[in-house]
Amino acid sequence: MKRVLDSLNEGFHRVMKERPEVVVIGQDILDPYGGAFKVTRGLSTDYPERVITSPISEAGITGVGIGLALQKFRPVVEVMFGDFTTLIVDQLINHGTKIYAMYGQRVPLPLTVRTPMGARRGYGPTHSQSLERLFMGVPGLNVVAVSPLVDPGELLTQVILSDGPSLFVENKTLYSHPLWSEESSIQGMKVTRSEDTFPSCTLSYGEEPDVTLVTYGGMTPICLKAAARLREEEELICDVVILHEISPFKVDAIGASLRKSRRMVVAEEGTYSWGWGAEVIARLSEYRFDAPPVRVAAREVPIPAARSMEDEVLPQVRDVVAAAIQTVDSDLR
Amino acid sequence: MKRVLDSLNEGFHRVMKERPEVVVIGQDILDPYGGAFKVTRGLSTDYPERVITSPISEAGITGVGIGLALQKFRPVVEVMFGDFTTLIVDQLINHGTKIYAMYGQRVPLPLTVRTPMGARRGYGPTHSQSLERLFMGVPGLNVVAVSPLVDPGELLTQVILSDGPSLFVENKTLYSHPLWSEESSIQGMKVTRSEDTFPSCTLSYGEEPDVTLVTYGGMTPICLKAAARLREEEELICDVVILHEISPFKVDAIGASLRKSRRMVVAEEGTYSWGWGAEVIARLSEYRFDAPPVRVAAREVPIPAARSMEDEVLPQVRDVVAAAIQTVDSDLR
Amino acid sequence: MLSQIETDFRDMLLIRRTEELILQLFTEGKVSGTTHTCIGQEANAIALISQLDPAIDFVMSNHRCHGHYLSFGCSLEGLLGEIMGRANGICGGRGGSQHLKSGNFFSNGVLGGGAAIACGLALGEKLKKQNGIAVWCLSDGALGEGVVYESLNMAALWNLPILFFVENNLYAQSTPIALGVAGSVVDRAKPFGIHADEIDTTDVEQLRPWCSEMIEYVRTNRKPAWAVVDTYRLAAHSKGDDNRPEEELARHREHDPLYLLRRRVSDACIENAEKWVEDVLAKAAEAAENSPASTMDGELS
Amino acid sequence: MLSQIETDFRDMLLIRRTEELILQLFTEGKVSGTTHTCIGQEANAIALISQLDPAIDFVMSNHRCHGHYLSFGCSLEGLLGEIMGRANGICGGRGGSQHLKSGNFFSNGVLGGGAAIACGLALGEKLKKQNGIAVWCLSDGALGEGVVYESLNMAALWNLPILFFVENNLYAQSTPIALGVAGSVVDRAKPFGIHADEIDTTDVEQLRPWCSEMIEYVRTNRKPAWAVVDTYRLAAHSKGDDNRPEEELARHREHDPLYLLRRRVSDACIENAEKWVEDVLAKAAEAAENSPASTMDGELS
Ligand SMILES: Cc1ncc(C[n+]2csc(CCOP(=O)(O)OP(=O)(O)O)c2C)c(N)n1
Ligand SMILES: Cc1ncc(C[n+]2csc(CCOP(=O)(O)OP(=O)(O)O)c2C)c(N)n1
Ligand SMILES: [Mg+2]
Ligand SMILES: [Mg+2]
Repeated sequence: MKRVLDSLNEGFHRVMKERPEVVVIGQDILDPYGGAFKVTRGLSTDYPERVITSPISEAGITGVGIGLALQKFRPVVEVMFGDFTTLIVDQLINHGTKIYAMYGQRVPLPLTVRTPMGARRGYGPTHSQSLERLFMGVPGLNVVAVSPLVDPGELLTQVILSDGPSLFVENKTLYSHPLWSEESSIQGMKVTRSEDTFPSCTLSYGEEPDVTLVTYGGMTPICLKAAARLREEEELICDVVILHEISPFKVDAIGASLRKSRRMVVAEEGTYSWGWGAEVIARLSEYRFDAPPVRVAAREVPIPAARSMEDEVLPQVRDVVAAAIQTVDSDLR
Repeated sequence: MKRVLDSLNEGFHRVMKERPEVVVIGQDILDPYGGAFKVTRGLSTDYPERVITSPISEAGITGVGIGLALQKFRPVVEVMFGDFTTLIVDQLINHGTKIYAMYGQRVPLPLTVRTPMGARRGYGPTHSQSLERLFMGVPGLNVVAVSPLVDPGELLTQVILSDGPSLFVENKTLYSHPLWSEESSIQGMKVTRSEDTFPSCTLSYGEEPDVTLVTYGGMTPICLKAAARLREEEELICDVVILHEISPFKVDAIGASLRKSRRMVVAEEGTYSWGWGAEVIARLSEYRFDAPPVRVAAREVPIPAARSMEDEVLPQVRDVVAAAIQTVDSDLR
Repeated sequence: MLSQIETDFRDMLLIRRTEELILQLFTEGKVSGTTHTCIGQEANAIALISQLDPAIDFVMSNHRCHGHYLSFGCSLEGLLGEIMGRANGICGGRGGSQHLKSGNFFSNGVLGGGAAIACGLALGEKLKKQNGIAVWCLSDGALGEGVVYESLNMAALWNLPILFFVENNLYAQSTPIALGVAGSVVDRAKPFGIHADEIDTTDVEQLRPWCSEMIEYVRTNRKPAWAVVDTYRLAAHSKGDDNRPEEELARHREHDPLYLLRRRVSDACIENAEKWVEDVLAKAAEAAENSPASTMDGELS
Repeated sequence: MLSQIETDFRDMLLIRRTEELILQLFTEGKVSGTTHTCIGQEANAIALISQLDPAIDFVMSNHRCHGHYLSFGCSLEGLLGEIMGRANGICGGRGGSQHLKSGNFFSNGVLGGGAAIACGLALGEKLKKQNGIAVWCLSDGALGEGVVYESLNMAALWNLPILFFVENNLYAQSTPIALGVAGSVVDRAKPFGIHADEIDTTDVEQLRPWCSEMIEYVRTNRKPAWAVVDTYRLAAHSKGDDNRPEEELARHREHDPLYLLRRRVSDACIENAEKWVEDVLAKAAEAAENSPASTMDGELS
C-alpha cells in the first residue's frame, strides 16, 4: 500500500533524476535522518551535490532559493513546519514574487517552497497551524496542496517544473494516508478529474447532489467520511470537490456541482476568517444558492497541545456533517 | 483645517501625556525628522525617554514591543512602510498573539503596531502595498484602520489602550485629507455612528438605498465620490458603510443597510483575492441579495511605479461606480 | 541543611528523573505530540537559571525548556499536568511541552523570535529603573535565525540588561554544528561590542561561579552579555531520533553532570536525593493523573 | 584613449549629472514617487562595480542603486525612461527608481532580503562550477536586518563567491550610525570566519586597487568577503530631507570624489568629460521624453 509520503518521496527522486537543475535545501534533510517528515529521504545519498542541509534560517534559505532560481536551477526549499513560513513572508512577497513580475518582463522564478502544515498530532500552538492562508492571493504565487487523490509525487513534480514561485502544502496527517490516486472509485464515489496540470476532483455518488462539499488537503478524508455519514444517517447526497491548486483556483468544478446542489459547505483546517473558504464563497456568490454557504474551519484560537482540546478546536467530521445539515435546514435572511 | 495627520499626531501627544506607560519605537522617529510620515513629530522632544529610534530591524522592534507589553508598558511600534510588515509576521503570529492566548490564561499584551499602507504616490512595487490582508483573521489580533470619519487620534488612542495586540493601518493618502469626524453631514450624506469603541459609520442620503458600498481606510473618500457620482449621473442611491475595526469586524451596520438595498459593493485598496472583501461577502452571504455582491480591489500584480500604470492597477472611483451599476444590471447565475 | 553541591545534585536529579518520566509517558503512548529533554545539560539550567531571582528576573526559553523551568522554581505538578494535557497543567494543557509560562518564565517552540522579546523585557527593566535582568536561552541551531543579531544590536545600542545564554550542545536536531554554524559561537556577539565569554564544562561546580559572574556582569553594568556553555545532550533531539555515533555518546556520557557529582557527594546524599526526587515526582505525577483532561472552557475559548 | 583616471572621472561625472537631472525632474514635478541618489558616493560604484564582468557576475543592489546600475554598464536611457515612467524604461516603468533589472543587475527597495538572494546567485555559480561572483550592495542601515547575518553564515558555511559591498555612509535616512549600529561595521562578518576589510576614502584611485583585490579574493578563493568602504552621501536621503549640520556637510564636500579628481586631471579632460556627459545625457533624456507613458499591456498585466 503506497502512502502519500512514499509517493512524494518517489516523485522527488524521479524529478531529481530527470532534472539535473533540481536542487533541494532545508534543515536536517541529509541521510540518514532524511528530513523531519522524511519526504527527502534518500535524496542526499543519491544526489549529494544537489541536496544542501541548511542552518535554521528560513528567510535565508528562501532567499537562496530565489537566487538559485534566477540562476536557472529549480530549487526546492523545505520549511520544516508550515508554522515557520511566517519567517519567509518577506522573501516571497517582497522579493520572489516581485522579481517574477515587477521588472517589466517575466523573470522566470521556478522556486518551490515545500512545507508540512496542520495539526491533530498534539504538537501544540506553534507546530500545528495551517498558515497557507498567508500566501493565498499573493500576486504571482501559486499555492498547491496535496491530497490522496492526485498522485502527490506527480503534483510535486509539476510544481517544481512550473516557471513561477510556488508554495507546496503537505498536510501532516496525509503523510501516512494511503494513496487513492490510482482508483477511479473511492468509498463508493466516482471520481472525475479536470484536465488541468493541478486537477480539481469531483467525487460523486452518481445521484443528484443535495450539497456540494468543497475542500482541499488534509480535510479531504474528513469530508469523504462526512459524505458517507450524511448519506447513511441523513439520506443527504453530497458531491465532494477537492482542489489541488488552491490559489489561484478555478471555480469550474465547484460551479458545475453547485448548479445541481445549490448548497455549499467549504471545509478547511485553517482558521475561519479570511480562510480559503472566504474566497471560495465570495467567488461563487454569483451562483444561486438555496441556503447560505457554510464554512467549516478551525476555531480562532491558538491550537492547544492537549489532544482533548485540539479536537475541540479543529474541524471534525461531525462539523462537516452539521454544516451540511445546516444548509438543508436553513434559509436566507 | 485639521488633517488626519494632525489628528494622529495630536492624539499621540495626548495619550503620551496622559499615559506614562506609552512608549514609542520606530525608525527615524526622532525630531527634527519626526518619522517618515511625521505622525510621531514632536514626541521625542516632549518625551525623550519614551521615544526610541531604532535600527532597521522590523522583526526586532516588534519583539521588543512584545517584551515591553509584557512589562506592562503600552508600546507603539512604527513600521515605516506597511510593505515591511512582511518582516513582522512571525513576531505577530507566532509570538505576540500566541503569548496573548496560548498559555492557558489571558496574558495582557497591549502592543500597537502602526504603519502606513497604500499607494497612489508613485512609490513603486515595494512601497505601495496594502498588506493588512496578511493580518486579518489572525486569532487574537485586532486590525484597525483610519478614515477621515472617526477622529484618527482618538482611534489610535483607543487602540493603544486596548489590552491585546493590534495593527493600526494608516493609508498614506489620508494623511493630508481633512478630518470629517466632527461633521454630522458629509457631502450631503447623513452620518450614523455605531456605539462601539471602533465605530462603524453609515453614510446615507436618507433615501432608500439601491446599493450598499462597504469599505474602510483609504477607499473611503473614493467611495463617497462614487456615491455622489452614482446619484448624479445614474440616479442610483448608495449607502456607504465604513468600518474602522476591520478584523475582526461586526456585520451589523452592513447588514442593516443590506436589508434595504439587497445589493453590495465591497471596495478596498489591497489585492482582490482573499482580500478584506472576501470575508465581508462570505460573512454576509446569509443575507438575501438581488444580485451577486461585487468586489472592487487592486489588480493582482505588483503596483507599478509609473503613475500612469499605478492608476490602471488601483481601484478608482470609476471602478466603484461600475461595480455598483453591475449589481443593478446583473442577476444571479 | 544541604550544601550547595548536595542541593545541586538533588535538583539536577529531579530534572533528570522528570524528563525520564516524560519520555516514558511518550513511549507508553500516554502523551502525544513531542518533547525535547535536556538530559545531559541539567548543570547549565541549574547553574544559571537557579541563580536568577524569579521575582524580578525574566526567562525566555525555547523548545528544550523543562530544565530552565524547574530551575526557575516553577511548579513540577504544573509541568507534568501540562505535558499530560490535564486541567492542572501550568497552561491548562494548551501549551504542552514547548510552551510554558509561569510568572516571569516563558517558553516558545519557535526558534529565534524570543531574543527580541527578551530585549523588550530588559528594556522594560531599564525604563522602570529596576534591577531585574532578562535571560534568553538558545542553543547553536538558533544562531541561524537573523532576529538574534537584530537583538544583539539593539541590546548593545540600548545597554539592555539581557543575558544571552547559549547552550552549545554541538547539534541542532540532526545537524552537527559544523554544518550549521560558520566560524565561532562565542565571537558572534563581539562585533556588537557585547561582553562574551565561553566555558567548556558540564560540571555544575565550575559552572555556578562562572554563571554567577555573567549574571552579575549584566545586573551590575546594565549591559548585555553573551554566555556560551559548551555542553552536550545525552538523549535524542526529541523522542527517539538520534543518529549520532555511539562512541561519541559514550565519550560524552563520562561528562554526564550527574555522574560527575555522584563521585563527589556521599552515598547518603545520593540515597536521600533519589528518595526525595522519587517522592516529589510520584506526588506530582499522581496530581496530574487525578486532574481531569483539559477542556476549552473559560475566557480563552 | 582615456587613461583610467580620465575614464573614472567621466563615468563618475555621468552618474553625478544623471542624478542631478533626476532630482531636478522631481523638483519640477515631472516625476512622482521617490528616489535616492548616490551623490558623493560615486567613487565606490565606479571602483567596485565597473570592475565586475556583467557577462558572468551578478549585482544585487538596493534603493540607492543608480550608480551601481550605470557602473555595471546598464542603459542610461533605460534608467531615465524608467524613472520618468516611460515605455522605454528598463523595466517598462514598473520598477521606478528603486527596482531596476538589466541582465545580471537587480535592485530592490526592501532592505536586507537581497543578501540571501545574492547568496543563492553565488551558490548557483558554485554549483555550475563557473567563475562569476555575486555582489550584494548595502549601507550601514541594512546591518539592522537579521537576514544579513543568516546570509553571512550561509556564505561562509558553503564557501560562496559573494562580495558583501558595504558602503558605510554614516547615516541611514535620518539616523546617524551611532544610533543604529552597535560596535564595529567591519567586524560584523568576522565571527563567521569571513575575510573582512575596510577602507576609508572617497578617492577612486585608492578605491580601485582595493576593490580589485577584494573582487579577486572572492573570485579566486571562491569564498565570501566583506568589503567596507567608509564614505558619505552629500545629498539628502531621498529628495530633500536632510537635517545634518552644515559644518559636517562642508567637511565632507572636501572629499567629494569628483572634486578630488578635478584637481588631478587636465582642464581639457574636464571639459571633454562635461561635454560628453552633457551630450549623452541630453540624448537619453530626449529618448525618454519621446517615449510614450508606460501602460499595463503585455503578459504582465
Ligand atoms: C523557526 C524554527 N525553525 C525550525 C524549528 C524546528 N526545530 C526545533 S528544535 C530545532 C533544532 C534546534 O537546535 P538548537 O537551537 O541547537 O537547540 P537544541 O535542540 O540543540 O537545544 C529545530 C530545527 C523551530 N522550532 N523553529
Ligand atoms: C525593510 C526595510 N525597512 C525600512 C526601509 C525604509 N528605508 C529605506 S532606505 C532606509 C535607510 C537605509 O539606510 P542605509 O542602509 O544606511 O542606506 P543608505 O540610505 O545610507 O544608502 C530606510 C530605513 C526599507 N526600504 N526597507
Ligand atoms: Mg543545539
Ligand atoms: Mg547609510
